[in-house]
Amino acid sequence: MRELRLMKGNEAIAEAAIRAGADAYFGYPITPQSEVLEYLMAEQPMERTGMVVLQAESEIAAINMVYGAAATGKRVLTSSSSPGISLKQEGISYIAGAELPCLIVNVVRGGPGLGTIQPSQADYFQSTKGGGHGDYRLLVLAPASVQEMSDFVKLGFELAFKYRNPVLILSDGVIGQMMEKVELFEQQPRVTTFDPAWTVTGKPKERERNIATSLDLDPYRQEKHNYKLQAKYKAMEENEVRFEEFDCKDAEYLIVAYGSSARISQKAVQLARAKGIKAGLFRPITLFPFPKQEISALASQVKGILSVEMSAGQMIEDIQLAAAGKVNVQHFGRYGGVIPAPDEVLEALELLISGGSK
Amino acid sequence: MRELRLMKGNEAIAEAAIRAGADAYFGYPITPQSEVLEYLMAEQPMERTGMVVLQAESEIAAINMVYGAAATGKRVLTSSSSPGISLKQEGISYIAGAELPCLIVNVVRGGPGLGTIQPSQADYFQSTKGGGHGDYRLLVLAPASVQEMSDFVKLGFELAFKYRNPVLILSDGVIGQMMEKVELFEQQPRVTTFDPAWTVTGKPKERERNIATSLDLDPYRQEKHNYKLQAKYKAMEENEVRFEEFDCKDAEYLIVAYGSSARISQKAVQLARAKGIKAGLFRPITLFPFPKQEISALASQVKGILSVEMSAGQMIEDIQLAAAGKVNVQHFGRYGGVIPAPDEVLEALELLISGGSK
Amino acid sequence: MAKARGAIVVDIEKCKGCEVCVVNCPTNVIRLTREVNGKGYHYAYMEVPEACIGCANCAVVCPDGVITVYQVKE
Amino acid sequence: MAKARGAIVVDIEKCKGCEVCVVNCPTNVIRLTREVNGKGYHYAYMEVPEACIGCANCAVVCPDGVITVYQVKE
Amino acid sequence: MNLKDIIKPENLVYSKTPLLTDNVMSYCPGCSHGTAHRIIMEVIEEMGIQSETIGVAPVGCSVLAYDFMNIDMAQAAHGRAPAVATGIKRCWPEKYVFTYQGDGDLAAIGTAETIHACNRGENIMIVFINNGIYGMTGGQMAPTTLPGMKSSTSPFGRDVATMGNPIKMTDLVAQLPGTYYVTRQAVHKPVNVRRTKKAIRIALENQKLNKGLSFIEIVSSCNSGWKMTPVQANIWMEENMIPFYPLGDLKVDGELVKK
Amino acid sequence: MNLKDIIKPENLVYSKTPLLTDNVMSYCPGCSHGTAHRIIMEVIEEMGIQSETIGVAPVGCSVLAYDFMNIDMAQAAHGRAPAVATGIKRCWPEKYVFTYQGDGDLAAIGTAETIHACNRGENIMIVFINNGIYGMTGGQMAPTTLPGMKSSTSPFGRDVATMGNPIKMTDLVAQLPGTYYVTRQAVHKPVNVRRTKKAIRIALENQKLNKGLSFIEIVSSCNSGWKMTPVQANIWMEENMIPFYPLGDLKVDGELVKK
Amino acid sequence: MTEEIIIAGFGGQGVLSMGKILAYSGIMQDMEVSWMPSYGPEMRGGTANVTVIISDERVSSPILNQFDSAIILNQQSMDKFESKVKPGGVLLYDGNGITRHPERKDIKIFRVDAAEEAARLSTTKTFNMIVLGGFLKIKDVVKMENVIKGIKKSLPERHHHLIKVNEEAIKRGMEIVYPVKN
Amino acid sequence: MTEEIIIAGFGGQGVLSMGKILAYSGIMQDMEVSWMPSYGPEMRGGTANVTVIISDERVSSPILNQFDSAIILNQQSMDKFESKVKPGGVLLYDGNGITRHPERKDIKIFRVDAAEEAARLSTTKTFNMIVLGGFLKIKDVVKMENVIKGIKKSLPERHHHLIKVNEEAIKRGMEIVYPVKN
Ligand SMILES: Cc1ncc(C[n+]2csc(CCOP(=O)(O)OP(=O)(O)O)c2C)c(N)n1
Ligand SMILES: Cc1ncc(C[n+]2csc(CCOP(=O)(O)OP(=O)(O)O)c2C)c(N)n1
Ligand code: SF4
Ligand code: SF4
Ligand code: SF4
Ligand code: SF4
Ligand code: SF4
Ligand code: SF4
Ligand SMILES: [Mg+2]
Ligand SMILES: [Mg+2]
Repeated sequence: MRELRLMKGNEAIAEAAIRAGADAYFGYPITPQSEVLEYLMAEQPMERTGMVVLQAESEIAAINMVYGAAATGKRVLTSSSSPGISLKQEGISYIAGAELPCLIVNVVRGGPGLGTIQPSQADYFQSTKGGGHGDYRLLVLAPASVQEMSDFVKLGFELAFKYRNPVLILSDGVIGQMMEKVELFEQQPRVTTFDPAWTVTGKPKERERNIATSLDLDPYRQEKHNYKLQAKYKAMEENEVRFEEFDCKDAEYLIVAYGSSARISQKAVQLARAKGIKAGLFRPITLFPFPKQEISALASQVKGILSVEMSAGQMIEDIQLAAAGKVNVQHFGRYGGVIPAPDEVLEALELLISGGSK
Repeated sequence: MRELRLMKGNEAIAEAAIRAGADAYFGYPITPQSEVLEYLMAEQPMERTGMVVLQAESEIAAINMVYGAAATGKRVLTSSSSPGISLKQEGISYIAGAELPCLIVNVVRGGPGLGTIQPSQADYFQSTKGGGHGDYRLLVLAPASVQEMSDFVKLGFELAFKYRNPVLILSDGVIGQMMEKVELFEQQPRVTTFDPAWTVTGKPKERERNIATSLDLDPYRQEKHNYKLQAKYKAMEENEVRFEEFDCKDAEYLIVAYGSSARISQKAVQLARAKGIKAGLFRPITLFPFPKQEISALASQVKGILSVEMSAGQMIEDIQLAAAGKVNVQHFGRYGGVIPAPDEVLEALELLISGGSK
Repeated sequence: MAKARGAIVVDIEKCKGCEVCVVNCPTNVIRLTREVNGKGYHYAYMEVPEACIGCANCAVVCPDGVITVYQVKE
Repeated sequence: MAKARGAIVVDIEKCKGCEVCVVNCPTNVIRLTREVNGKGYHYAYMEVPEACIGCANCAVVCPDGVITVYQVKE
Repeated sequence: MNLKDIIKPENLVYSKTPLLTDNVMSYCPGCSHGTAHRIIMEVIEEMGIQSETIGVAPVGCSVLAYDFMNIDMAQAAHGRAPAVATGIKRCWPEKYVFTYQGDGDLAAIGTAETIHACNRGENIMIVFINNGIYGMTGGQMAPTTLPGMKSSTSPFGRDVATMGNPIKMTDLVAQLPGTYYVTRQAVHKPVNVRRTKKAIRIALENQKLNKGLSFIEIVSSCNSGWKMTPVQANIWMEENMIPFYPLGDLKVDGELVKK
Repeated sequence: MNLKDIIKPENLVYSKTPLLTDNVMSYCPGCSHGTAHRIIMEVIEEMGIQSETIGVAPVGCSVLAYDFMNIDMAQAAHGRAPAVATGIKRCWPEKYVFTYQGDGDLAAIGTAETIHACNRGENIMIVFINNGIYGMTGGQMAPTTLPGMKSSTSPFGRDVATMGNPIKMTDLVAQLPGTYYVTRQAVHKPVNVRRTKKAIRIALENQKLNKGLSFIEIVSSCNSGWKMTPVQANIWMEENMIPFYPLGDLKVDGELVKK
Repeated sequence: MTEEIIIAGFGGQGVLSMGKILAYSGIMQDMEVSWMPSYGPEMRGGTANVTVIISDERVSSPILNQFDSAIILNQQSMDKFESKVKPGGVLLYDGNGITRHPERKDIKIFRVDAAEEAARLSTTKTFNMIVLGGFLKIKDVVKMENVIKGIKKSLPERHHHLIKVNEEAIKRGMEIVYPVKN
Repeated sequence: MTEEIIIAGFGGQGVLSMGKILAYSGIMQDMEVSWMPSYGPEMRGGTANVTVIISDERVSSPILNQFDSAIILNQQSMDKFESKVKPGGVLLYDGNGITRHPERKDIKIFRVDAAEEAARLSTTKTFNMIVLGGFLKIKDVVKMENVIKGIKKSLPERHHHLIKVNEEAIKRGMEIVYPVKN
């Protein structure tokens, strides 16, 4: 049965977490994502499914609670916004290093520092290249609708467990605060079996003790562990690239944008097409793994690429790496909390076409 | 008068801080950089120059103490190693956002997570692309010798104040723990004048109050602030690129490496030249701003580039961006705490030359 | 003890009509207006001016610091 | 009260020669050897075995848990 | 006597200190923050130390304190004001340094910084606005939210069994040797405002004499977060908050006050 | 009687619990960590709860505890063990969960996590090894380092005026309503080892009965960090550490012990 | 059909919930919708506005700076949004507190004095429903039955007794809205 | 001239400080030097080794896996480093505790029984200086006078009275070192 609701993106995350059979949520309030925790608290998930929800004393405590729960094989998530996500970087690096599955949601706001509480996409580098220390990657999903806020919670858990890796949902204030129609998926059962190969659930006689750790003081063993991680990231690059195309088939000019920028850019493409410009939109859904091959192919087809981000230009580097010099890649962004309007994007595209740049 | 000493890189940082006229150091122990704090405590800088040294309760407290001292226009530094630097990311983003000058030293160890305490260069992304949230950049200096550990403290403070921006010295366990001959610079006086335009020193009648903040809730003003930051980063790109070349003039194959990898690669170049291979080494000294133009020019000259890093391949992206598809760029790295030996680098170079890859 | 007479001046545009002064006036001098100021707030005024003793209690508790108090000892 | 006789067995290769057992033996049974084990440590042994009462104090305080204790009540 | 005769410069007995700027405070009508701001500025004015004072306000409704307090200020990251103040004070031991922190800030995320600045006895003043809620972010449960009290993250009331007990940070820091003066006050009534102001004065005088850390909790209301009118909120505070967080000095001149 | 007659299986009165692995412990000779590990494992063995117990050890010399304790364990980031344990215990309320933390870990960087886990009354056991120093990183000053005590970051002795006072975390957490059993013990002498073991047993029994948090400080020596022989270190500890950190119960069955 | 609407006024005027009801009504009519508020530090008066899009097709940008219709409830919003109505579009406003009336000639301007009416009826809480009624009279983007369904969906169960009052307010708004000649 | 040396043994044998004195001596002789220790969690026995490079030119890599000379003080280090001496290079070892003696034919092997000697002289602390003496006898990379200067520089002032003892130990080492035929 289709269950339709008008929901905020943040609420969709929360409802989807309950329905995805999450075992626990640990979080700390911060605008513009506090509705996640608020919705959960109001929904009494302990009564609904037995899910634990706890307001932690800080983001650092929250991510380490996630670490603990994840170590036991439970399905666990946290959410925050930019400054809070920065605080979680050590914990995230630990989780990645210890190969624990979990879901982290960042509803990005304008920075740097305390910045503003308005939407932004300036945490792309942090999310995709590793804001924490060491060679690790998060699998990064970038929803562009409230529907995807819901869907990616389910998908995110699946991928997190498939790869035993933290998955980041990189959203922003627009997607978190807007309401749209959502078709909710059905309640999934909570996990009841725990992989005896790694979950820290208490050592029975039959098996060796399990340990969740990212430590190995021996550099050669540590390097081996790192090779294993790299192999995993490679597998993600091979299997998990997700993207969406609009009007790319015959496009002469390409906009690449993710999340809310993609929504805005889609409108810009419509406006451009109305003006006779053969524009297309390529929307990476996974930011890591980045759809490098697809963009590389399009780079051979089009005359110019416009990267539209609510940032000073971060994803553009990945696009340029994919384009490898084949075509001019230009950046358009509003940032610090300002959201570009579709016609501004169109203008930037026209500027690119005319050979100009800002 | 030349003052020569045999010192550890970590000790050189500490001694140089005193001599550079630093007003304060705030830090927390972590291997492999605890000698910085230990050396300072043993040297009694309060007696020597009036410099404050305080062991903070955590890295987070330390970076926020730095924020406070920096807000008043004092010359202040902190040091840590990878996990501790991850914890400082929120604070670093604040300092960058509030445009405060300070020095941060990362003596990198192997990650992710607790990893190992052995040397690594896997924090390149975090350092150069911003491990914290928002669009900000650190000016990143990568010393390759104990001498530079000392010199870059002085240089770092100068640049930090020139741009009102945090400067990061990105070192690693090799440079931190090794001893070399250092020629120490002379004692500099401590600052005694404080720019009335921004330093938070107590509001006298004559001027408006000063505020250290990264907050502006108004997105348009926040965006303006961000434009100003970007302009500053651009100015750094124009004025502050630093690098070193070895045997690059006639090189057919180029190794690009920084920090301790550059030292190891230099030996590899010597070995290669001895074998008749026209190899050269390009060592970026500033990692941000990255010597993009110089590498771009060399990319037109050489037949292949080998990026040597003690990581799974991070700087290689900046090299590829600079090379823009002009030449094959390959990665060689040992990581997780393993240090490559010169002959391994040579092997990797020969593999590149023969057209193979790992 | 000399009796005192007082008066208050409210910065009307800055008053937020919170009523904290009203309940803290020992002589019930203050009320809120029916009209609103530019920000949409009903603001404080002296409904019973002659009762004011200039004790400054209202000003002391006013969160927005918008009350100025005058006093004359009679 | 029945008198007890005891004996200890030290896992020589794991003993680190810390002497904590030595000072905690109520009857001064234990000493460290002059020789060292594979790790370079002088290890504990019963210098005065007949004095051992099997109280297990030594084992209880041994940080490395390398002492096994036997006791016979006479 | 006519009003005109009274309202004359020579009869002025109370007016806003010039150390508060003319900006309209961004607080909700009736919010305790405004009163707390004002009396701090009054004491600084009275002591004539504007040019020697540096304030630190972290995130919370009072993050914009620097728009209202006419002194040099540093805005701190959430919870880190005591560390920021330490950095400042250590470099400028002769200046007056204070932090102004909310309960979410000081008693949740900033617990470690609070405890350690107090324990080190940093020679600063900490003003702690305890309104039992996260005002700025929309009324979530704070570490000091009372048992059973509703908030946006405890919509059915704080359940101590799962959410923990409200924490009495002031009692804790009073135990630490580094604190010299620890008191709990309020600003909802004139008498309380006057007492709190006196406490601030004592704290800053202590700081002048290098006595160590002074810690002033101000039990406050957040009518928006509590979903009450300002007047109701003050009454509710008196009836519920103050019995749980009783007013008075906890430590004076470095000695715990016997109860 | 001959030794051979005594050393027979039937006369065995004490041997290492199988819940300690056969790995040689990485600790320095005479380090308290080993003894503490052993008695925790003994209690778990005696209670028969190996399969229901999850340990959490953060960074510190005991970061490798999982190499020695034959139970499922999670290694935690520096200072965060109480949060990690909270995450585990909330998901597995029927399991026994404990943390094993050093003084640098628990009382410096982890202060907030410690205080809040205690305040929430998480139903776990915290074992707190207070050796007055950062052992693992090479003997730096810890929050619990005694006044005047030398360390690699207080080479002239801890100067409380600039470095702050040693903090008595155990006294602090005893004040919190969420703690049910708080005690301070040692393991340098047989009698102390036996008492500490009893405390651990009480703590785990409490946990079974859902009583809230049990907090066991073990005043310990770090002979390497203190630059003494193990035996000297234990004597120094008895003469200096224990007077400052007196042994005994601080809170039993949720009630503060009167002094 | 795509209708792009901005609703703007003071916090507390029910701007966001009016938008929500409109959006829910769209869903009831099987259309695609988006509702995007401006947001600020919560609990602080000030202005509030929300962009509501109702369309037959999947909504692309939820953020716009040109609108088919603007519903304007205070002067600040008038200053900000009058210029953002597309030529030929609709501007509906409540005259209460408006000191500078709209001046554009290329758009259709309507007025609904809902504040006054709500005060008259002593049901200040229905203010936003009166405005909504006015809007629906001009632009029947959603059918009345779906609006009622939308209200039902957006109100918590315990407030369902208010549906009737709201319905009446909407009808009243439809009656009192009028075009402004300029 | 470039001399690349590895010194390896147990923690506590004075491996690092021997390397430091060697490096300081190099500086005194106006040469370039580097001293790179292996490091682990401190305060934990185990093995210790340090790479010392002394050269006329700026030192490139402080990290090597081939050495001109290896000074080996326990079995583990023998197992690890015997193979890493360059052909024609030097291996110097203390026989104490060595169970498998070096076997390579393409390098020069020397032995200095410094532990025994130090025990005999009841000056166990000079063990590493005896070894150093042995090494300097074989390879005069630095002059004795510079070694003394180097010792002076590396010892804190309050230990300067030990210089004499150390000097004597070095001389003793020079006497007792001997080549091993194999
Ligand atoms: C790292 C981080 N986490 C969360 C936030 C969001 N935040 C801002 S203020 C605040 C709490 C405010 O509560 P309190 O300190 O009690 O101050 P009040 O607003 O009640 O005066 C929070 C959680 C933030 N800005 N930074
Ligand atoms: C974030 C972070 N900061 C610092 C460190 C380095 N570090 C590891 S253990 C430790 C302190 C150890 O002291 P303690 O907790 O007292 O344990 P002990 O070794 O004395 O048993 C420190 C500072 C780290 N691993 N992570
Ligand atoms: S207390 Fe101040 S703001 Fe509140 S109503 Fe009175 S005068 Fe107005
Ligand atoms: S000064 Fe005193 S008497 Fe006069 S209005 Fe204010 S509170 Fe009332
Ligand atoms: S206590 Fe244990 S390790 Fe120490 S000497 Fe005795 S037997 Fe050996
Ligand atoms: S068992 Fe008792 S008597 Fe025997 S050696 Fe051990 S401590 Fe001494
Ligand atoms: S939300 Fe609460 S604390 Fe914040 S300004 Fe409003 S009343 Fe004051
Ligand atoms: S350094 Fe100290 S705490 Fe660590 S193992 Fe050695 S004695 Fe124990
Ligand atoms: Mg609050
Ligand atoms: Mg310790």
